[in-house]
Amino acid sequence: MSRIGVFICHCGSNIGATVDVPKVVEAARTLPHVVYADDNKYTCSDPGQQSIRDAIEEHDLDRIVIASCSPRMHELTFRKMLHQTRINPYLLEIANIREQCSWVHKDIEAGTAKAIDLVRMAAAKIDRDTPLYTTTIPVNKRALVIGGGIAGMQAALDIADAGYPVTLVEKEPSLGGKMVMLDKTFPTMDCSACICTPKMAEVGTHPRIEVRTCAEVEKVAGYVGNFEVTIREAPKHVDYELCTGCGLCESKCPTKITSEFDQGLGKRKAIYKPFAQAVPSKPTIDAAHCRKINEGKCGVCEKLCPTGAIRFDDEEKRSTETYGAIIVAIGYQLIDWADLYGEYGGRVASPNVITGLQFERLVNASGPTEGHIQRPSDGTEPKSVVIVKCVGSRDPHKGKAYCSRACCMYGAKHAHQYLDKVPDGRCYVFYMDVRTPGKGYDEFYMNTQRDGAVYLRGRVSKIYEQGGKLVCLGEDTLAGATVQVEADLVVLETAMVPADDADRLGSMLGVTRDKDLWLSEAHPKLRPVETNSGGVYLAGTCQGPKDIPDTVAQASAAAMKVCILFSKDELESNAMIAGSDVGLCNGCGACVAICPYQAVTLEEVTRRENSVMVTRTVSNVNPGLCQGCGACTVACKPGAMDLKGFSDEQIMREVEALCL
Amino acid sequence: MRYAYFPGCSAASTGISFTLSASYVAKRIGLELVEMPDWCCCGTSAALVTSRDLAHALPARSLALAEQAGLDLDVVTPCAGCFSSLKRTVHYARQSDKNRHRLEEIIELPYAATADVMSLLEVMARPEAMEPLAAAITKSLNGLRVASYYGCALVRPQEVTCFDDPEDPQSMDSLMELAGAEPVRWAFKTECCGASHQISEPHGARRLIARVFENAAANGAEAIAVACPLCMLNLDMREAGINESRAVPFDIPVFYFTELLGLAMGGSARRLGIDRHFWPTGKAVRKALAPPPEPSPDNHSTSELPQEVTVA
Amino acid sequence: MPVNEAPTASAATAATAATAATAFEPTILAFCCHWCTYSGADLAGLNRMSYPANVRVLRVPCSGRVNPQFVLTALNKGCDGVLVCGCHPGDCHYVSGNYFARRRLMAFKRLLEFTGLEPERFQVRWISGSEAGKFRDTVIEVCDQIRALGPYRSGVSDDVSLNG
Amino acid sequence: MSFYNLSSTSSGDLAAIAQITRDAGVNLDDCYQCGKCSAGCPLSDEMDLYPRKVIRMLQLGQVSAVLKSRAPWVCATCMTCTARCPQQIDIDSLMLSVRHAAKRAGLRPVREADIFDDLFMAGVRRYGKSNEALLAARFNLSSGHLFQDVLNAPKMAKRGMIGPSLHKVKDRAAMRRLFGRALRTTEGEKGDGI
Repeated sequence: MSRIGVFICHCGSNIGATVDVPKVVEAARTLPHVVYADDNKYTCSDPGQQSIRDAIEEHDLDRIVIASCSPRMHELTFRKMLHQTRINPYLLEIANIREQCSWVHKDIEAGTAKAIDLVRMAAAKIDRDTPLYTTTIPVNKRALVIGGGIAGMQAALDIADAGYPVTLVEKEPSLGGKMVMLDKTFPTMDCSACICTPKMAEVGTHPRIEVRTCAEVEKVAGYVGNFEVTIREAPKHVDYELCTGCGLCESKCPTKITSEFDQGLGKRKAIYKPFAQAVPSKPTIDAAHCRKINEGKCGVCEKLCPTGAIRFDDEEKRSTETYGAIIVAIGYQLIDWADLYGEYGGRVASPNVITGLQFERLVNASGPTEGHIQRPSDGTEPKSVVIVKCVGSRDPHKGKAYCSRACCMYGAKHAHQYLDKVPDGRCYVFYMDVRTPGKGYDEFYMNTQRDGAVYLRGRVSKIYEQGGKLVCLGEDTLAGATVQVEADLVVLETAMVPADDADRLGSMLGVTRDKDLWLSEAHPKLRPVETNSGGVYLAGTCQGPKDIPDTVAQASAAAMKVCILFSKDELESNAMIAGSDVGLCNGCGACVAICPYQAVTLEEVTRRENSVMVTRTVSNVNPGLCQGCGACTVACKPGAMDLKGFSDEQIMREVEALCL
Repeated sequence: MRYAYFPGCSAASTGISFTLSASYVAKRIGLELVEMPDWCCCGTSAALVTSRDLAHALPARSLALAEQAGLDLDVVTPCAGCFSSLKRTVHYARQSDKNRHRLEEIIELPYAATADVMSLLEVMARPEAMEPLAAAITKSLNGLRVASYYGCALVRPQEVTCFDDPEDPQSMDSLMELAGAEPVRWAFKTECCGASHQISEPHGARRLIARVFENAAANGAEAIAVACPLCMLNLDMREAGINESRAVPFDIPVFYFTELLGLAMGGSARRLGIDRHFWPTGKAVRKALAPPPEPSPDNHSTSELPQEVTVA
Repeated sequence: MPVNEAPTASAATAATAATAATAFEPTILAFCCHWCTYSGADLAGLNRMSYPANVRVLRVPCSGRVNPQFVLTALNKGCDGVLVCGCHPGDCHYVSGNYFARRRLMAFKRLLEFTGLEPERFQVRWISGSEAGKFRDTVIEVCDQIRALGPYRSGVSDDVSLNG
Repeated sequence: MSFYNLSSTSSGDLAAIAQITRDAGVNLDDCYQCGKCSAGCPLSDEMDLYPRKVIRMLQLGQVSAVLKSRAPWVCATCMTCTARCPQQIDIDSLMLSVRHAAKRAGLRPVREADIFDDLFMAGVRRYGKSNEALLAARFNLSSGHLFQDVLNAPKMAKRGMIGPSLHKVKDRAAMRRLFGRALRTTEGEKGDGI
């Protein structure tokens, strides 16, 4: 027999004005198992709480109902109060008679009747409440950062500097990501390599950061504090223990391949570092193009290597390790414009139609043209350049509906750089809107106009080659005239889209993706770096298009969240979670399929049933992963699965209490 | 290969060469075309600007009569304009029963919209036609540089036409390649020829023709191939007029793609209707039919960034 | 209708029914998910919006927690209408709970309607934590609908169970 | 230059615009005025209002200026605008609906286009098929461009492209009935889609 105490709050006049509180108290006293009921001016105040504690002692209560404001307001307050008593904090129900009763109903009679109903429902429910306990989960204080661009590097450095070990996984042979491909960064025009490569070196030499290049996350199991992560490393065919990075192999390799780093505008070798300042500063062999590996001939690198570091028979490696937290920083890629925009030439476009990232390589002093802006087709200096913004962005028909955020500044920077290097050149920028919120951004854009860039408001409709020129047809909607520009070079500022890996990684980590496959944060305003998966955080453009300052800020924020997690030795799990009754479970696995957190697994148990030992497959809930949504309870046909704190019986009792 | 055939109003008049060459090629590759009973004009854009109902009803009448006659075949039409009207009607009728009933009420005939509509180009570019085409082609066109001109109606709107890329279609190019011609990569494949505006709005519309010739010439085309009698008339008949105001005249003959296929099969210019063109075709035909071999220098390499292998 | 004609039997019944309907105040149970609709309902209170007192909110963690059995019980034991409210599809706090709810409850709703239940008596709505106005409007609308239908005389058999 | 008093837009103007957009199946609010339609339009040089501006004026409620515009009559329905519109607005269809609305209002800003299309349809109504030579001759007479293309006529005759006989459908009465019924209904009650 439970002994229920009911406490009705006046909340000053907030409740008392439209609900007849004494009448509710009277009604409460008649409810089954209610041994005590009283009212209070302000239940949440210290004296209010004290009177509840006194009543518990005096009347030997073993559970309480508080009729007051919303549980979203004070449920935690009252649970904390119960901590100081002998009652389990979960033996508490709140009847919301303020937000959902007194504040919305003007009629005292109807409001009072409803308040009585709500109290009756709460009392019926609490009669079936059981004490609940949180468990603790150990925290493994090692972080995994996926992606070695500026976001991943910043996050790894921050966590490592705070004293925790970090593994940084990068799928390319070098750290640096997209930022290290850039020439200069807006609006300050500091050289990207000059600020990015020191970070790369710092990461590479940090005693608490382990860098794994040519590596990908293959599998993730476990939960916050205890992720089991399998990392696959592609063969590098070079023994990094022996290699000194002297570069002799690369200089003598006879095979030339289009350079990915130079965005197809330059060449690299089959054994290569993507770029001079690569970290690690050691080469890898591109097995797809190596003659020795494919044809058995050549082997020049092996013959020349002074330390004997070449390993043609190198194989991929897999390792599984435990991490407490994961930061996803896999960045973005550029939309494949050629597939979408036949009107700009599509797959058969002139080589002189390039992307902004290709322009970065063209204008970069260590790029394929040593920083001389040249037409890819013939190496001449373009005297007229057209920059087209919003290619693939703000285009729900052919590309993406969203704005890619960085391109307005990126385009302005390209115009500025071109006019800087080719002072007698002409530069036209086709734009739809100029969006430059940011410190010093609009000033930069205005200066680009002063540099001589002609801004034309309109989308380009067609780009075609005629007489060695690229004819661009557009409208300047400000002049209200269609315009034609005959350009030597066209730069398309293409949309940012999620990295190829985003979807796979998202589903592996239980991170939702939005309709464009960007990884979703837990809350767009208040939890911008957390995800719906505990212990998994987002940094940089994998969450959505952004520029470098925002990326770095978000990376440090994500690192901070990891450090907060690591500041505790143990985590307290949610007490209101699902649990399965082994006796009823038939092992059908419906709960496993419906669980969005992979918290339910099937396992074999051997137990005595009717005095025989039986081995059966039953479901098991991992308390670290279960978030308490209750989807499994409805999916469970034999009725074995139930949710603590919102059990089938409790809800049924509430329903019945209402219908009395 | 058996289709119901919608010749279109120009088949026996301005499009006579198309009719001659198409029937020649069709016969050679076993493509049987059964003319639809008592078909009427598709209405083309003139009906559309008059009334949407009329624009759907005219093709619906011809299609419904074919159904009534038990002609259970998909429909093929050589004219791009007719294709566009017929295809749009089928699309409209299939969108809802309400639409279909509306048409039935106007044309006083039951119309089930079962038959699909295709252009002659689409039919010939299908694998089952490409095979006999390849077998029937006995002569190579000697690498004649042909710019394939598709115009608007075959490719737009893509949701309705369901045919080839609206900016850079390839089907005619691949037929030209099959005939031994060299497809020209150019940018005006699907730009408008001006259609009937060449009569009603000649001043502005002439420029459209000039743009097409200009880009074809700039990309080294020796001939233009078309798949529409109106495109043909606008380009071929008006090339001389365009040249009057030009210092350097164009000299690009225009052919129906079926004429070029016919030439490659050994058909005579007369039989194919090539002798009825306005702009002289002799030079191009002579080049196309010159006795091989005469390997043309390959100055037309693709600019795709090559993964080249150079030996040090 | 000619003025001198005596009221027909059906008109008299309709008149009685109308009187009964105005006097009748339905009991409506609303299952609201904690993260969206329940906070939307709180916000309606915070904004001192006003809606009929007929609705009783039962808080669940997620609309996916709502077992059709709960709905059956409510209707059987005397509720005149049941409302299930959750986050908008795609916004579920628990990733996909409301998708499960939508699929399951829509099938269930069709079944109920097949057995003769008026569609208005069991409704599923998506109301976010910021949509206080929508919560109020929904309550008013559903209340009006059910008031017009009159009291519910349980037509759903106790034997109908989807859970076993 | 133009001055629009936007406050003087009448409810009749808004209703007319609503009917045009409903007929066309477009939503004017989708347009963000990028001008890609105008830039790609092969006949924009001949237009007093670019396609983009037609939409803009309708957005601003200036329907009478749009109805007087040459643009929808100059449009060759090549559909380049629609194919390239980033917002998937069926501009081609909008131009048609504006032209229909203008015609209903008794306006024909481009006389030649109207004459040509009317003559074309009159021919089809009468014979069921179009006879190009007859059409061209009648157009020259009606439009006053008496000598347009006359030099081409003998050349066409020589090539067998035009002849003395007219081709026609068998059931000419059915054609007249079809036209009667198709033109009887107004655009407002058309079916689904376009």
